[in-house]
Amino acid sequence: MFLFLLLAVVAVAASIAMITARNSIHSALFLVVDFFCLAVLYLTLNAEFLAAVQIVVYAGAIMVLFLFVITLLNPGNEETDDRLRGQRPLAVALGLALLVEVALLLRTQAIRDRLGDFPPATSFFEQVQTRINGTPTAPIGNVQAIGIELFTTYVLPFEVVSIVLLLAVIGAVVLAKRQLR
Amino acid sequence: MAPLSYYFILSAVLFTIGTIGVLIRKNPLIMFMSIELMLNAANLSFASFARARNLLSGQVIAFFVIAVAAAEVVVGLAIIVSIFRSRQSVDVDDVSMLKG
Amino acid sequence: MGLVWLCLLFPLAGFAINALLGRSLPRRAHGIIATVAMLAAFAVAWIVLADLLSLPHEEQHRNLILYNWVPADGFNATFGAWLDPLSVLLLLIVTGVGFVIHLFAIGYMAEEEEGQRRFFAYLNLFVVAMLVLILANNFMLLLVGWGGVGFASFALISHYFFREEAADAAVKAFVINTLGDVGMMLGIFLIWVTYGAVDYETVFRNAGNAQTGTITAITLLLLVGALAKSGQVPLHTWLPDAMAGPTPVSALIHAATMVTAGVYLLVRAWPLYELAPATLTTIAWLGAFTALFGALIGLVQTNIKRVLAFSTMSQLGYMFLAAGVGAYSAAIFHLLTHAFFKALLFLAAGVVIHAIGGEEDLRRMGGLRDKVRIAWVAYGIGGLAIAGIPPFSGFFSKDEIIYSAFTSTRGNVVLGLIALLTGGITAFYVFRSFFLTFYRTPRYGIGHGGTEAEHGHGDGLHQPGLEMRIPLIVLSVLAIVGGWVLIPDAVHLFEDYLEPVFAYPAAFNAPVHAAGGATYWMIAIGAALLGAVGIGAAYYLYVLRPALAADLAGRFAGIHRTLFNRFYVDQLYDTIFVRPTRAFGRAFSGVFERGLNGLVNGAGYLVREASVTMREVQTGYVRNYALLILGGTVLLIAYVLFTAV
Amino acid sequence: MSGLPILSILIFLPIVGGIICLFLPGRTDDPAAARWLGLGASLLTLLIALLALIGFAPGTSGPVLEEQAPWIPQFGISYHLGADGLNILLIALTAILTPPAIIASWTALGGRPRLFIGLLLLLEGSIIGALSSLDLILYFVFWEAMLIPMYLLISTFGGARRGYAALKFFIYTSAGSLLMLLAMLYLSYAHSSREASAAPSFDLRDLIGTQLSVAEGRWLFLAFALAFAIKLPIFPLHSWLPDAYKQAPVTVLVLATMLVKVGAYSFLRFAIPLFPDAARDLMPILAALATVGIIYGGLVAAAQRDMIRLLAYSSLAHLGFIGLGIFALDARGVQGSLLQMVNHGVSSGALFLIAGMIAARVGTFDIDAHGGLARRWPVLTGTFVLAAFSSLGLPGLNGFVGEFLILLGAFRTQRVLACIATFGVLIAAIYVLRLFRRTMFGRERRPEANAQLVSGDLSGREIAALGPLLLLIVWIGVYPSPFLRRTEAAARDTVSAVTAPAPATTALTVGATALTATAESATR
Repeated sequence: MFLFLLLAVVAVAASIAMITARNSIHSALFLVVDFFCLAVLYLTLNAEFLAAVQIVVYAGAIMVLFLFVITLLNPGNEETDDRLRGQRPLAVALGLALLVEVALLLRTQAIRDRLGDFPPATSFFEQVQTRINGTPTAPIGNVQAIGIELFTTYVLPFEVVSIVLLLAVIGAVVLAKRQLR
Repeated sequence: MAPLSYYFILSAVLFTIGTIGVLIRKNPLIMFMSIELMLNAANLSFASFARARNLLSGQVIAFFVIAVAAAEVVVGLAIIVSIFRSRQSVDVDDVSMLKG
Repeated sequence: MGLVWLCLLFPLAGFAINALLGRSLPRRAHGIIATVAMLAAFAVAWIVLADLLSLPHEEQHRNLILYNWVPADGFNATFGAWLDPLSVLLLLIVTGVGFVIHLFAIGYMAEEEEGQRRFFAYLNLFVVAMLVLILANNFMLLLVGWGGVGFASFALISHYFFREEAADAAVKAFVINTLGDVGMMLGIFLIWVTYGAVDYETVFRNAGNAQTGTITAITLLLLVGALAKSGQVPLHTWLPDAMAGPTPVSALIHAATMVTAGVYLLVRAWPLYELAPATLTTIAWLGAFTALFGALIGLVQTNIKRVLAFSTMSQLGYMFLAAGVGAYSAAIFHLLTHAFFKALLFLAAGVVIHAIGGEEDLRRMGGLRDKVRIAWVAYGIGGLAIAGIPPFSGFFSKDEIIYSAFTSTRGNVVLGLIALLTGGITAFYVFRSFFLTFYRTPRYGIGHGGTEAEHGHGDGLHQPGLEMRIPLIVLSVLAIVGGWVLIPDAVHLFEDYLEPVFAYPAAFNAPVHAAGGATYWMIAIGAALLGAVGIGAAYYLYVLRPALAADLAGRFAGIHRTLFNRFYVDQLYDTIFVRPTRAFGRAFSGVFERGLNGLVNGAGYLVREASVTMREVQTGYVRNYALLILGGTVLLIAYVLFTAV
Repeated sequence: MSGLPILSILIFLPIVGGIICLFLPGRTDDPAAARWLGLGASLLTLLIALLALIGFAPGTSGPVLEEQAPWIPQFGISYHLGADGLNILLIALTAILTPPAIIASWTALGGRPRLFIGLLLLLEGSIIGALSSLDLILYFVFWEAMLIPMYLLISTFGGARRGYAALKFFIYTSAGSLLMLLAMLYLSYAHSSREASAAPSFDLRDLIGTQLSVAEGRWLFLAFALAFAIKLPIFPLHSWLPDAYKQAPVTVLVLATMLVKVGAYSFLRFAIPLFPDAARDLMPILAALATVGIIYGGLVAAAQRDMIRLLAYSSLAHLGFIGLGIFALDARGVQGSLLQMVNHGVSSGALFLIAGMIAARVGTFDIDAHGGLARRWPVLTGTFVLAAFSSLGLPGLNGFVGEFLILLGAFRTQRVLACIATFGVLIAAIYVLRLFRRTMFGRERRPEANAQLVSGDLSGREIAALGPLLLLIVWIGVYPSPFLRRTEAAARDTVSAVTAPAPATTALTVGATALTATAESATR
């Protein structure tokens, strides 16, 4: 519980800092903090593989890419006043309204009944193992379980994702290359 | 362990912050980062559900989200780079060719 | 009997040869082809007559069907011929007089540089249409002939289409005839609705099976067509204008074909008219009025062909009067004699016009008696015939009508007196034109075309060739003897011949008016005397004391002008029909069309304006769109929050 | 022959030909290949269409040459074609009119021959498709497909205001179709939800007889009628027509006359059989509007100075006649309308071509700009005479038979309207003769010599384009029974499905029938 609250406070603070920072390098670094917090939270949710991927892909690959682009473009500080009148207060107001609404939704009886709470960690493992191995006893790791799931139930989306990535690579190359004259 | 609704609240807060970030910033890079934050918030919900329902599907979806986010960032950044090349600016408000 | 189709086929072939192949033929050939076709048709017509007469009286009505023409669900019109003494008589007149006129036209048109092929092709077509009209065995086919005649007259009147007045006259003739067609069509629709058929056989046999009101409506509607075609008041205005065509065309229109169609229709549909006394009365009065009206206008016209045109109108008025008082055979008898003497008058006038180079104005003629002697003789014979001087043909036929107008159960003294009086006026104005043309000093200018050497007379006049003389001689003879087929108390050839027409359908008792007796001869002699007085007056005014004529015209200038302008009927129609129609067309096409267009375009304009306003929403700023998305999400969740849960 | 999918061939032969024509190799401005391909395809289509017409036995009532294949079976949409007395003449006529259109545009291809001829062929194919569809959705697809080539033809090859006219034409006519599509969907839904054990279907045959309340029937009928009435067009909805006709290339108008007739035909095929009660109740209103159109179109035509506008408004009047014949709900009237559709295609088609030929010689469509042309070009004048008098309904030519039957039918059921409409014949005489007299008659005014203009009388090619039309004008006038016999059964069935069994007109009908029988035996 303490761990969760700590991580939550850090994550929220970091994200607020990220969207308010003048300097984009700072923003990026605050986002990295966020990613780490979330990775730890994944661990508390027994999602070890996800946590690892979060660190490797997000904090590692994506953020590095961001930093590259930031340094490449060196945009400097953006002007503080907004051309679009009313954009900021409206955005904040609507965002808060969204938050309140979600909170209210969570408070409604129907959703609370449906939601329940976390089962004990052991039952999670047992369930997962039963689904995959047919027996609750044989021990199995999270990574192994996800691997089996990915290549059986989700094999088609998995392959599609690989194509998406390929296309992204091609797209990035096409977009970023200098126009040949 | 914190109750499930705490995770959701945290997810909602992060998502809201991300949303506000997209809306108030003009720097496309920071907007992008805010979008990444929103995706992460969603992922947190997925992972929570996976844990709560004793299913791996939530984690798998989160994995897919990460993969797609990576693709999106790659393309998005490429677009930003090429826009910057042609306009020498990274202010999104300078790009308004969709105006009716 | 089946040979009758050849009568149609020959002129049709003539038309087709001239129209389609004529370009490669020499100029003279066109007229010869057309004339030969007419001669062949005329010859066949005699065979048909012989066939018909070989049948017993009660069987002298044949319905020959060639093919099913318009078969529709519950409606059928065949292409067939209705042969009885009436149609065969008309067949003979049309082909016979038509042939003579064709022959005359060869000479008349010989010097025309262009348009000969067209002229003779249409001349043949005219005859074809008229024959279809005459021979039709049902009302719908009758309408084909009816319209075809209208078309051919349009084409012929506009022969000199480069003259504005000829073009206008042709259009006018066709439009007024189409107005008649409209009436005919409505009448035929009513016939079909009433009798369930449009063929003569069914309709006439069942004529009595309808209410009098319906029959009156039918007959009045058919009458509209007859009035238009025969140039009767109030649809007469096209007739004088139609003189813009070449003279043989005028002869053909006025003598043998077109205008007689109306009379033919009335007599053909006599079983219907017999059942509609109100219509008959209308016809009688219209006819009498037209007779007088045309004669009065004819008094002052200065164009020789126009004088003859108004005399045609007037003579057809007689025929209508006859039909109106139930003397159908008298109407047909006058139609026959009129065909002879009117054709003769027109052709004689044609010779004169031809001779002096196309001049038609009486004021610019004169003294031609010795120059074109044959025309003088022919015109004189025709004039005597139309004036009703015995023993010329007009005497018998006209007096038959006057007698019927006085004595028939449907006639009365007023009608009779009008007819009698008109006879006198007729004699006067016809001989007025005769004297103005042939007597006193020449007033024409010589030298309008034509070389002297060509004709060898040295006076610059075109002398008619043989092909023009023969028709004049033939018609002169016929104009004299043509009336002898029916001499009251002596010869009944004509009545006997036509008797089967009025004996069918048998349900009726044919209205036979056996003219004769003292009353008849008294009226006849009176009419003849009146005619003689007319001629004498004309001689006095135009030969002996020409100054007096001008003096009279000056003294009664108002009347003269009214007559000369044909009672201003044209102007009246122009004011009350033509101008408003044109104004409506303009108003519609200007105001209305623009208004409708404005409504349509206005709808488009509204949409565009709305979209111009709406597109302000599309700022082009990504963040604006994103904000809107967020707003939408908030609203959506709010909706879920407040309703669904 | 019976085994072949004749109708599909008729539809797709020109469409495929058109597509090939659009993508021919070689220089784009080289007309030879496109011309000959277009002519060949259209002549082949014509041949097949004529065989189909001849093979269609007179008196046949049901559809023949039927083809049915599932298309989107989930929604009951099928590829269902069929020919019967209602459409066989029109299909044949479409095929007949296309070769003259192509021949007449031989040298006037706007510099883009492939596009022009390709679009013409596509137009032909889609018109035949719309005419032969028996499935509502299939019909709708062809119905909308007709607009595309027409729009492109106007907007690419049209006159000065082509963009405006094309857009107006397109938006106006497709605005009506949208409601029709909605009505189709509603109808199909009503059919499948109300009839016990009914599968979803858009097949016309299934949908006929769907249970509808009075109000539903009326609204659906009006939705269909609006689309058809705009296309036809019926009086207040006609304002697209003069603009579109004026701006379109003249030779295209030959086929455009078919386009509008699909609207008239569709009343008979769809609106009336699908909603018989509503049709019976609302027809008098439509008949009145058609009558107004006859008189109004005629009067406006009489006030025009431009040949094409004059002819466009005369089309409005003619189409008013066609509409009146249909809306009178009388078998004679319907037969007359079907024949008049053919007549209008032939006569107005010929007149449009002739107007184009005159304009090619004098350089303008203004009827007051020239006169006395008859003297210079006798052959042109002769063809003009024939076409003009056919158009004004001269007895003995084709227009008369159609108009007579229409008015005859209308006289039985809508007497007052028929009487008014008959005067349309008179007005037709006025405006047609005005056109003819102003251009052909009168003092000759020579236009200035211009190398752009055609000189001389009609060429062999122009005669070849007009010849078939003129032949039909005479043929239908003199011997229309081959045409009438083929429409008789269909017209009777269509009308009797709407009206209660008609009482015998009078006792005389018996006699008339007997006479007809005699007449027939005599013919044999």
